[in-house]
Order: sequence, then C-alpha cells, then structure tokens
Amino acid sequence: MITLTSIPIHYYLVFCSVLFSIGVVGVLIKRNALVILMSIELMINSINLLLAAFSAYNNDPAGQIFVFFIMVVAAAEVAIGLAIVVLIYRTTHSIDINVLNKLKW
Amino acid sequence: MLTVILILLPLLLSLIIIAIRREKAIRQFALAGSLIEFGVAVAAFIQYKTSCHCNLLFTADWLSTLGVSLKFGMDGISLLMVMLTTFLVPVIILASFRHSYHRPAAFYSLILLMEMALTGVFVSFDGLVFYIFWELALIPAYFICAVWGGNDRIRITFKFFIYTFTGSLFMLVALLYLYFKTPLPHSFDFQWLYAATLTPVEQTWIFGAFFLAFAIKIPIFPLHTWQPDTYSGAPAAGSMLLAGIMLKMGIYGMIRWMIPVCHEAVQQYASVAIILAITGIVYASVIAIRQSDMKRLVAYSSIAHVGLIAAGVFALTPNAMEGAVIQMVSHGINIVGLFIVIDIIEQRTGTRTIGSLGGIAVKAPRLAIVFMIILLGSIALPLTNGFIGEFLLLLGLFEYSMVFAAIAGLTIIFSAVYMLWMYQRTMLGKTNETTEKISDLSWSEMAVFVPLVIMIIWIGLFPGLFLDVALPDVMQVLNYIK
Amino acid sequence: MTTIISLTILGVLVLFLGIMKKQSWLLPVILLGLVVSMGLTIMDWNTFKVYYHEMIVVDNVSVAFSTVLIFSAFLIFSLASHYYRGVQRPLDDIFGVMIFALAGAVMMTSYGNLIMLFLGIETLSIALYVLAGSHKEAITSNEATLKYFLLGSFLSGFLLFGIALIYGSSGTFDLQKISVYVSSCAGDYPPMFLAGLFLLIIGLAFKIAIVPFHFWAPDVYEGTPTLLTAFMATVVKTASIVAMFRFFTHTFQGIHGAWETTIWVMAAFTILLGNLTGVYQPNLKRMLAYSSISHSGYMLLAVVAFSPMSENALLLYTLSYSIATISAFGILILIREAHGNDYFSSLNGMAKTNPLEAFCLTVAMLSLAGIPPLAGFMAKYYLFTTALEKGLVWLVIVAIAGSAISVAYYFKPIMAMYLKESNGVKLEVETSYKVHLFFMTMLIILIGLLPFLLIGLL
Amino acid sequence: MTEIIILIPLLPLLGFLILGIGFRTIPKKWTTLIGPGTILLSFILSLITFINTLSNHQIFIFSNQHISTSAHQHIYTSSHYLFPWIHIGPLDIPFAFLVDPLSCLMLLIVTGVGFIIHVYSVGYMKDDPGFNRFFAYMNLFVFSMLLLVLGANYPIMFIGWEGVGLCSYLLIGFWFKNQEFNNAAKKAFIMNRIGDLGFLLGMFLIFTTFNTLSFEQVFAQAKSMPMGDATILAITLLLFVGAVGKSAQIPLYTWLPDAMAGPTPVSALIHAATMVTAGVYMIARSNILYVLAPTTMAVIGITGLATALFAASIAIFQNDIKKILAYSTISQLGYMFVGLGVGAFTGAMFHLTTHAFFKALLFLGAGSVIHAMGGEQDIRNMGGLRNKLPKTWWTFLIGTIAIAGIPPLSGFFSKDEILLHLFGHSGPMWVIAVTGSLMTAFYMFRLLYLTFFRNFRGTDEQLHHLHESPPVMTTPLIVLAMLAAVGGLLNIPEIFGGGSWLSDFLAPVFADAAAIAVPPVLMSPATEWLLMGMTLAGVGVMVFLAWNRYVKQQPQLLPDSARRPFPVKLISKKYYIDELYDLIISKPVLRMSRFLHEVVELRLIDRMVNGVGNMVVWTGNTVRFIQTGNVGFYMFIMILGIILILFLNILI
Repeated sequence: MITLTSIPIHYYLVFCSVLFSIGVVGVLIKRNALVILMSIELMINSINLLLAAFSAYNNDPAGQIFVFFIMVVAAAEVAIGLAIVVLIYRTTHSIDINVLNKLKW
Repeated sequence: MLTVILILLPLLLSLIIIAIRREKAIRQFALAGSLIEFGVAVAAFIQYKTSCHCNLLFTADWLSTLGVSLKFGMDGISLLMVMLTTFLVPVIILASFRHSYHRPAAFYSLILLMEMALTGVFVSFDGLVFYIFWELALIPAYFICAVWGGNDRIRITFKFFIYTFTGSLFMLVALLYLYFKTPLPHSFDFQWLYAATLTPVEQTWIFGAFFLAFAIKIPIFPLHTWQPDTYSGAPAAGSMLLAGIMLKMGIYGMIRWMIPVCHEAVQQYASVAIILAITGIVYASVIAIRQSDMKRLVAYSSIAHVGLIAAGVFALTPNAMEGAVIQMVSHGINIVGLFIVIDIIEQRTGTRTIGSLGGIAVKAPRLAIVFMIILLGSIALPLTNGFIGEFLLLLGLFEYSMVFAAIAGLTIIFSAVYMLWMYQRTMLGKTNETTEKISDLSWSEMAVFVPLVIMIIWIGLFPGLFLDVALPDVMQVLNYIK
Repeated sequence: MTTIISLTILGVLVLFLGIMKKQSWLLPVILLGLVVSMGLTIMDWNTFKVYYHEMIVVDNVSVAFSTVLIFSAFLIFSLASHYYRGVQRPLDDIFGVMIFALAGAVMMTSYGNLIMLFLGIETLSIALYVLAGSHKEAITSNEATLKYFLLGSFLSGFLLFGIALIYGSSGTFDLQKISVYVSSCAGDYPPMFLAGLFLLIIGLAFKIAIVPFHFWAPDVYEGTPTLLTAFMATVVKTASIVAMFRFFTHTFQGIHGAWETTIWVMAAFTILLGNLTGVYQPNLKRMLAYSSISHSGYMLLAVVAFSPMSENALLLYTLSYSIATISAFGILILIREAHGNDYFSSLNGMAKTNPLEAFCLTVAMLSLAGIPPLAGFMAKYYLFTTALEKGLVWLVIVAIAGSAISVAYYFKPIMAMYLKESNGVKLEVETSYKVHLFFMTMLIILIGLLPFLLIGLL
Repeated sequence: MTEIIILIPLLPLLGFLILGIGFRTIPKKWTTLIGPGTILLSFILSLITFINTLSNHQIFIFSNQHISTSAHQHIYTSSHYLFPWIHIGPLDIPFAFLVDPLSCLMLLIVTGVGFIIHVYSVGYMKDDPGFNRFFAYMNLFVFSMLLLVLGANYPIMFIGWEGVGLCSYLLIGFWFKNQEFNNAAKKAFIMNRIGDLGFLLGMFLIFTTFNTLSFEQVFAQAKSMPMGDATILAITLLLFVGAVGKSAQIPLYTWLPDAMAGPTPVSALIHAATMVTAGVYMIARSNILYVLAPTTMAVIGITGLATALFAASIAIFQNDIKKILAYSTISQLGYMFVGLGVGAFTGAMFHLTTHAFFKALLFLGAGSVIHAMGGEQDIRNMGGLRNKLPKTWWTFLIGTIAIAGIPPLSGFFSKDEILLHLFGHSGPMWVIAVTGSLMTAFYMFRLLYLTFFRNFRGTDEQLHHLHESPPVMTTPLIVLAMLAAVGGLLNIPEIFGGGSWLSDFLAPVFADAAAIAVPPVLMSPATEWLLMGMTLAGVGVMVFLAWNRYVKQQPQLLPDSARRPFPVKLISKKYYIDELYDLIISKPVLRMSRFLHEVVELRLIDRMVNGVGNMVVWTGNTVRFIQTGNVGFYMFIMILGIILILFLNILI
C-alpha cells in the first residue's frame, strides 16, 4: 500500500517549494488583484501540504492540526481580501493593483 | 544640599514664572529669583573649603543598576563656574529689561531653565547626569535664540542646534563606551571614569569623540562656523548666555574629564589640539578685523579668545590651566559686557553696523567709559581681568612651547587692532544722523554695568581669591597627566 | 491568559453593545474594560503560568509587554471620542476589531508555540486590514488597505513557510522543544532549519517594518485613518518586536551567531534609511511613519544585543516610544481636523494659538529625537548601553548618527510651531482631550526622570 | 617708608579716580587743585624717598669700597611688599615696589617733570571742554609710569608699561572727534603692543629660566650665568623688542611722530620726557642681563645708532614744529640706546634725565608758540616771534642750545658721555653718531631760526592774536629752562673737575654689570679734549650754516607739493616708511582678512559644514524615491531581500 510516507520527504519538500515558488512568481508578475489573491492561496496551500507531509513523517499530529488552523485563517484572509478587492473596484473600477499609487515618496 | 538647591531653585522659578501674567511682575520675579540663586551660590562659596575634596556633596541613587547616581558637588573649578553662572544670569536678566519681548513669561522662564541646566552641568559629579544637563542646556538656548532672534534666525539656530547636538552625541558614545571600561561595578561616577583602564587605541578614540563634542561647543577652529551666525542672530540675552556661560561648558568638560580620562591620548595629541586652537586665534582675529557688524566682530573675537583658553588647557601646565579657569570667568564677564553695550547701541540707534555709527562718546560719555573698560578687559590690559588669564595662559603655553606661545601671543596685538577699530568707528569721531539722538546710560543701565566693571577690576587686581580656589583641583587634574 | 480572555470578552461585549445600539456606551465600556484587563494582566506578575500544553506562556516578560500594549491601546482609545466626533455611522465594529487586534497582539507576546504565534499575527493582521480600510470613502484608505493586505498576506506566506520548515527539521512547534532541538544540533544546523529561521524572522520583520520589508509602512500609515495609524505604529510594532524577541530568547539563544549579522545589517539600514528618508518629508504623518521605521531599527538593537538587559531596554523603549508617538498622533488628529492636511506649514504659529498642544508635540518630538532628560533619551541611552555591553560599537555609532540626522526632521514641526507666523487657525480642543495630551506629556517627562521604576523590572 | 612709597603712585591714582568718576560734575577749580596737586604731593614724597636713599647711599659709599659685594644691597635697595597678586606654586608675583637709586632718579623725573607739565597744562587746556578728562588721563598716566618705575618685578613693570601705553592712546586721541587723531592713537597703541608681546615673551623666558620674575632674584641668579648664554641672549632680545616699541626705535618708531596729534603737554610729558624713555629704563634696570649678552648689546647699539641718524635726517626736512621735535626725540632716544649698547648705562640714564628737561622744555615752548599762533604748527608760517613771545623765546633758546650739545648746558655733558664711550667702543660708530648730532644741531637751529627770526609769515589774524602765554605756562618753561641749563651738573666728568655724581649714585645698580663687563677703554684726557673739540666745532659750523640759510638769506620755504630732487623728496617724505608699512603690513592683513572671511570661512569651511547637512538632505531626497507607491515594485524588492538573506546565510 502506498502510504504518504512511502514517498521520500525530499519529494514533498521540492514539490512544495516549487509550488510555493509558482505562487510567489504569480504574485510578482500578475497585476490583477484576484489572481494575486489566488497565487497567495497557492503559496499557503503548498505550505499546508508540506506541513501535512512533515506531520506524517514525524508522526506528530500537531502539523496537521496546524493545517486546519491555517485553512481557517486563510479563509478569513480571503474573505477580507475579496472584500477589499470589491472596495477597490468600487472606487477605481479596476482591480489592477498598480492603479492605486497615490501614496508614495 | 546647597548644590541641589542651586539646581532646583531656578527650575522652580522657571515653572512659577509661566503662571505670572504681568510683564513687570515677571521681570521683577525673574531678577529677584536669580539674585536669590546668586545668594545661594555665595553661601556655597563661603562654605567652601579648598582643602577638602568633599565639598557640598550630595548623593542619591537614581539609576543604580546602570551605575548612574545623582551625585552633585563642587570643586574649585566648578565653584567658580557656578559663581560665574549665577552672577551673570541676574546681569543678563537685568540687561533684558530694556527690551519688551513678546511672551515675556516664556522668555524669562527659559533663561532660568537654562541657568538650571548650566548649574547642573557644573555641579554634576556623575558622567551621565553631566551629559543630561549638557543637552538640557541646549533646548532653552535654542528656543531663546530661535524665538526671539533676528533675521534668518530659523536657519541659523537650526544649524546651531544640529551642529552642537551632533557634537554632544559623540560625547555620549564615548561616555557609554567608557562606562564599560570602568572598574567593576561599572559606574558613571567621575572617580570611576577616571579610573577606567583603556588601551592606547581606545584612548585615542575616546579622546577624539570628547574633543569633537567639546570643540564644537567652545568652538575651536575649524568647527566654529555655527558661532558667528548664532551670536549675531540671537537676541542679546541669548548671545550672552551662549558666549558668556554655555561655551564654558566645553572647556570645563575638557578639564573635568577629557584630561583625566584619556590623559595619554591628551598628551599625545595636545600639540595637534593646540595647533588647531592657535590657528583659530590667528584666523578669527584676522577675520574680525574686517567685520562690519559689531556683534559679529565680537563673535570672532570670542573665537580667538576661547582658542587661547583651549590652547592653554592643552598645554597641561599648572599656570596655563589656572589661566584657563580664570579666563573662563573673565571672558564670561567681558563678553557679556560687550554684548550689553552692543545691545544698547543697537536699541538706541537701530543698527549695529560699525560703518553707520560714530561719535557716540560725544553724546553718551558714560557708555563710552563703560565700553572702554570692558574693552580693555577683553584686550587684556594689565589690572583688568583679561590680563590675568591671558598672562597665565600664555606663560603656560610658553612652558609647553615657545613658538606656540609666540603665535598665540599675536592675539595681544590683534585684539587691540580690531577692538580699538570698533571702538574708534563707533564711539569716537563725529556724530552722524544715526548717533545724534543717542542718550547716555540711565541709572538703571548703569546698575547692569557696575557689577561687571567691579568684577573686571577686582579680578584684575586681586585674582588671588579665584586662583587659590581653583588651584588644588587644577593640580589634581594635572596629577593624572603624570 | 486572563488577558486574552478578558480582551476577547470585551470585544464581544463591544459588538453586543453595537447590536443594542448603545453607541454612547462604547468608549466608557472599552476604557473600563481595558483598565480591568490591564489589572488582570498585572495580577499575573511574578506568577509563571503555562496554558494548553505550553501554547500560552505567561511570564513576566509577557505580562510587562501586554501591559504596555493595553496601556497604549488605552491611550489611543482615549483619543477616539474626539477623532470620531460627529461620525454618524456605528463604531462598534471598528472598536471591536481594534480590541480583537489587541488580543492578537497580546497573544504575540505570550505565545509558547509557533501555532499561537501564527494565530496571534493573523488575528492582529486581519483585524488591521479591516481597520486600515475602515474609512471606506477615502481613496487613500482604500489604497492603504490594499497595499497592506497584499503585502501582509504575501509575507505571512513566507512566515508560514518558515514555520513549516522549522517544524520539518525539528519536528515540533513548541518553543521549548525547538530549543532542545537547537542545543542538540550543537552548532551544525541543517539548511532547512536555517531557511525556516530566516523566513520566520523576515515575516516578523515585515510587521515591525524593517528594511527592506518596510515598504508598506509609509504608504499604509499615510492612508490609514490617523487613529488607527497610531495603533499600527505602536501596538503592532511593539507586539511584533516582542514576538521576535521572545522567539529568540526562548529558542535560539544557542545560535545567536547565525542570525546576529543579518539583524545587525538590517538594524543599521533601518536606522539610516528611516532617518534619511524622514528628512525630506513634507507632512507630519508621513514623517512619523519614517520615524517609526527608524525606531524599529533602534528596537532591533535590543535584539542584536540580546542580553538579559535587553528585555528591560526594550520595555522602556517600547513604552516611551509608544507614548510619545501616540501623543504626536493626538496632535496630528487635531491638525488634520482643522486644516484638512498635515503639512508642516499647517503647524505654523501653533505655539501662539495653542500653546499647550504645541508644548505637548514639542515634548513628544524631543523625546522621539532622544533629547535628555525625556523618556526617549533614557530609552535610547539604555538601549545603547545594552548594545555596547555586547561590543556593538559600530552599530551604536550608526544609531547615534541616525539620531543626529533625526533631529533634522523632528525639529521641523517645532520650528513651524514656534518660529513661523501663525496662519490664524486655532485648534478647537475639548478639555478632556487636553488633559489627556498633558497626561501623556507628563508621562514622557516622568519616565525620563524616573526610569529606574521600569528598568529593574524584568 | 613703605607707606610713603605706596602713596607715591597712589596719589595720582586717587586723582584719576576722583576726576574720572566726577568728570562731568567737578568744577575746573577743583581739578586745577587735584590734578597737579596730587602729582606735587607725589613729587614731595619722591624727594623724601630720594633723600632717604641718598643717605643710605652715603653709608654705602663710606662703608664699602668693593661695590660688587651684594651684602650691602639692602642698604640702598628697599623692597616694599604690598599684597600677593598672582601666586600659583612657583609662580609668585607679588605687588611689590623696589626703590633703588635708579628708580629714585626716575621717580624724580616722572613726578618732577610731570608736575611742571601739569601746571603748564592748567593754562594750556584752560578752554578745553575736556579739561577734567585731560587731567584724569594725565594722572592715570603718572600713576602707570610710577608703577613702571617702581615695580619690583617684571610683571609689575609690565602693568605700568601697558598702562602708559593706554594713557598714551587716550591722550593722543584726546580730541576724539577727529578720526585722524584717533588713527594716530590706535597706531601708537598697536605698535606698542607689538613691542609688548616681545616684552611678555621675554618675561616668560625669564620665568622659565630663572623660575622667578622678581628683579632681585633674577639678577642675583643671572650673575652666575656664563657670558653669551643663548637663553640670556633670547631674553634680552625679546625684552629689547619691547623697548623698541615703547621707545620708538627702528622699526617701530612711526607712531611717535603721529602721536603729536595729542595736546602738546602730552607730547612733552609722555612722548618726550617719560614714557618713551621707559625702554631705556627697562634695559638699564636689566643691565646685568644685557651685559651677559654682547650680541644683544651690539644689536641695541646699531639700532640706536641707525635710529639716531635716520630720525635726525628726517627732522631736517620737516616743517611741523611738533613733528620736528618728535623726530628729534626719536633721534635722542637713539643716542640713549647707543649708550646702552656700549655699556654706558649711566650715560644713557644721564642723557635720559637731561633730555627729559630740555625736550619737555622744547615741547612746552612749542606749545606756547602754538598757543600764541592759534593752533598753527607749520614753521613756514611763523617767524619773528622773538619779540612777541620773549619768555618763550629765551627758554626755547636754552632748550635748543642744550639739545644741540653746546656747553655748558646739560645736553652737552650727557651726549658727550655717550659719545666718549662710543669712541672707546668703535671709531666708525662714533663718526656716525657725531654726524647725527651735527644734524641735530642743524635742524634744531633751523627750527629756532624759522620760528623766532626774521619776519612773521603767518596771516594777519594770527599776527593780531599773538601774545605771550600766561604765567601759569611760562613759569614751567622757566623752571625747565633752568633745569635744562644746569642739568649737566649732575654728572660733570672728571676732566671738567666734576665729581660724576650721577655715576656714583647709580653705581650700585650697575655694579654687577660693571664687574662682569669689559672694562671701559681708558682714554687720555687729551683724546677726550680732542673729540670734544671736534664735535663742538662741527656743531658750531652747523649753527652757522643754519643761520646763513634761514636768517641771513631769505629762507626758501617750499610748499609740500613743490618738486624737489629725489633724495630730498625721499627724506622729506620720511623715506616713505609709513607707506611701506601700509603696503607690506596693513594692506596684506586686510586682504588676508577678506580672503579668510570670504573664501576660507564662507566658501570652504562653512560650505563643508553645510555640505554635510546638504548631503544628508540630498540623500534623503534621493532615497525616498525608492518608495514608488507601486505594490508590485515593493513585492519585488522584498523578494530580492529575502533571496539575498537566504542566499547569504545558507548557501554561503
């Protein structure tokens, strides 16, 4: 039976790092607030996966419990984030993050 | 206890004075208060014993975990400085009566606050407390100059503040560093600071930091450029406080700890410091010759005079050090006198440009006489206070190096050149439309000058009292050198 | 623990009051509640307690800093009635969120487990995203919240990643156990662990606004409603620096050398950049933002020095910084209200029209600049001593150079108030507000004169 | 005795204080009493002191043949300790007075001539609004001069030294509405100060060498120093710089002619009789040091000789009555220095004394002339005053004869003593000195002839105004004329059968020096007679030449603007020395001042200071643009930061 632990931990690590990096790159190159929000979700999910993997390898449930916490928090964050995006859209009629740069220097 | 009263009394007065509304009452209160303060200082002078190194000591814990305690006391040098401060402040307050400053309560309150800080500097026996008072003095000085000053005051005073504040930060670094080099348990107590063990390299660095801090305050060439602007831009009382008392903090600091703490570095770099100081003497004197603004001329003359004091301090001989101490007192008295004279002239004629004045002596002979006496003091004519100081300073410097003394001695010639030039162009000659209407000193104005003139001659004639008070402590300081 | 619980209850209570439409009760209840919770916090003094499998650790450090946080919040809430004067909309949500944020901040000072740290940070942050945008009509507020949210959630991703990596290498979230793991490594740490460590530091550094993770601060500070900026500049910063400090004290004493250089450099850059950039700012609020960045750098000194003394130094520093900053923001609120902007020119001649306010702002500025004998000087002095004890001479010199530069901008409002001609606008201030400002000013002076009441505590 | 000594300077000081404080309220009558009165009292007390010293001196002479033993010093020297002035460890400077024959002599001159001139001033300054102020200054001057003379150590002497400089300044610029006069006053003070610096440095060197500044101790220690010691050389040279400034020798003489701007009594008292001789007194006082420094002695001799000749040549072409006298003073001071330079200390002091008499007389006479002429000072506009001002004329004549060195008046003896010494020292120097003295005879008689002979050349108004001065002015003239006439008796040399009284009197002061110095060359009486005869013949020729040129023929008096041959022009323009000083000192200093202020101060130092500030501001202004306001950019930078941190910490 293929269990979670039968795949070497490095695989998870590398995979999650790549996933995380994709998220980071997404954040960096995209200007659409929604896409950035999704990229951040991607980052967080890669971490979730990593935590779950570590939890399994360490035989320690704390990691997985933390994943639940993260999911709750991420949900809250997304809720706020979407609200902010809506707010921005209302005032600027755009969700391009670089449109708003009145505050600078 | 007297030392604590000396610090707290002006503070208290300055707080009370804010609540007073009537201008006349404010003035009288400020004057009376400062006179009481002077009385306390005189009491301290009477109580003082030269033989004992525990004079008027007051100790209280403050930041004991950090080795900081409220330790106040006096030795001969600080006693003289306190006497100078408490003597000059009433004079300055009295001299300010002729002006009707806006917001008088704040003005006199700040003067008293400054008196408190200055007194604090001179009686602190603890490094950090010293530093706190040192910085504290800057705030009222800044506000006095900035709020009641003349043209372009904002820029000038800001430069003054930044410059001197930056300088004192160097002192703070050095002080903190020094603290960790004191014997265990670390302490800021002067005795501990003196006992700090430092490697030559550390000495050099700490010396450098102290020197910068003090040299900016004094100011020593080439760190002086804030000074002429500030003196000429400040209100009369501000210039007097700065030049009369505040710059003495720098020299006092040098004597009080720079020399004992980093004595090796001081010895090593003394010649450099003296060269700077002497350069300043000649440089400022030469510049003073062509100044057209009386206050600015006096400002440059002050650079030259204090340059000599600084050079004397670094000569590290008893004579020079005694000269420095007595000259600090003399310079304070003389320059305050000069500034008052200039202030009176400016107030009556509306200008202090030398070129547009002249013939004042015809209309105001009393003013001319007083001006002449003060001027003689500042050009160091024998039997005036200036001579005692300069004689000892030059003698001490001569003991250090004949060439240095010869160059520094040029101040004797130069000071005569520019001072007499100023006197001639303003007081002598024929009157013109600016000076035609000038009136002579009133009796209340004479009251300002009488104590100054008395001191000029007293110190010139009987300097022994002052010299003897300071001597044991000067020797004490010099003992660190050996 | 009682603190967190009491604060949470208070938050819920505030929301209930909103439902019950008792708007006028809000502030009295909050202030009272804060006092009660502060009292409860202080009662934990000298009683070392752990809760929930060491998820929460209540020790003297946490008690002290929680008190500072609640006290800062108390001072900020005292400004609120004036700030929200005339605002028609219900305020229970804003106040409630603020209190929840405070609870999150308290969590950050007393966590014993990285999960709690994360939860604290997120509670704080999510609440702040809301608060930053609470002025919905203002475009600047919108921009602020957007920037804060995007950058914040982005960086908390890194924080999480860091936590995950630490978990991966040490196998635990518990600080004590991580500490055991660290000592078992005996100086040879796996790269994964180090990467986790640095990502964690970076996540916290973002919250404290440390170079190069400070970019959000000036913009967000400027756009956020002023009262909440004060909250951000004080409560958030204090909580985050304490969190970082706590993290190091409890866990990584053993590997001081691994992160020292990095933080050293970050501190130096923060001080220099904050102060240099502050010099040219034309308005008070943005200037305060840069000032707060530079103060982050000073606070970081305590972390770099990392000795038993630095807890005390940090306590004194955060307290004096918070009070002075809130006091400055208190005046800023008045100025914005009267002039609609906060350019320095708006302060012109304030010493004549509003001497007390001018005096309060002056004291606050002088304290921030670190001029004796005010609280700011004592704090800085103590901090420098701590750093020097560790031999951080050059860092202290950088810090002092920064102080010298900072005078250049801290004096701008002072010069405007005292030396420029008045523009004739007199600030309308009610007595209670004046009393409050004066109270803070007195506190600044008192802490300066009696710092020994604080420094021996921890 | 001490009380009397203290009172001598104290009385003039008292006078000064009374007149100075009440200068606007005290009536002139009182001033007339207080001003000269205090000096008279001082003079009387000085006489008492003198008599006292003299009697002690007699004991000394009788009791001791070997004058070099110091065991008897206390007999003729009395120290009077007043109070400690500056006392720091080894540096002990008491306020103390020293009375010995030398200071006694000076006391008498200062108070005596001072009193006479004070009396004269009462008349001369009668109508001046600054009457009280004048006497206040004069009293202060006498006080300072007495301090200078009485001081028992160098610093006390220095007090007087600078004090007289101050009074000179105040009195030259007495009519302070005229800026020309003020310039002259300032010039005098500053030139004196240049010398004072030398004095000061000399004092310092004395202190570092001998560890004391008191005359007695310094001289006692100096006695045992080797001849030609380098330190002594330096000390004496530095002190000599002081003397050069005070006594208006080359190169610091230019202030003295300008100093004639002051009222004429001032010129008589300060710039002829007393203050300017302070340098001579000081060197005479320090004789032991100088004897030990032959090089300095040579320098002094040469300086004195050069000055004597130089000033005399200028005097020939001057037309201002006071300026002529001023250059004459410089020249005569030169003779005194020559005397000092060749070791004729007594001769120098003798000449000092007689010079005080006749030069004061000449100045006061000139004052009387000026008074009569209504302020006119140009001798080209005078002439024929002989009949109008008989008393002035007679006294002036006596003065002129005295200064020209015609026996039996005082100048002859004193000058002759110096010349004789000089001849013993060096023949060529003697020739130069005699040349100078011939010039003296010429210009003095030129002055006399032009002023008092032939016809009056002034305006009619002046002619009407001409009158002899009141008795209060002429009496002093007569008294001084008598002194000038008989002053020579003080030290009649042996070949005239005299007892050389002054030499004996002063001998103890110079005893140590005499013991050390090379013994004077003994000349046969024949040589002495020959030299005297040659000099006299020359003087006679000069008197005749002047007579021929200015009395017999119509004198050719050219206006200042007239064209003259170059050498004459050079001399009549005073060798352009003032212009030269202006060019090489004043102007460069002023230019330097401007350069330092405008370039070094404002453009260099201040700009550097401001530059630091500006750099900070500039950096701040530049750095803040990193804050672009663009979230994407922020993220990018943060990622860079993260990568950098991770890279540096983990991979390296």
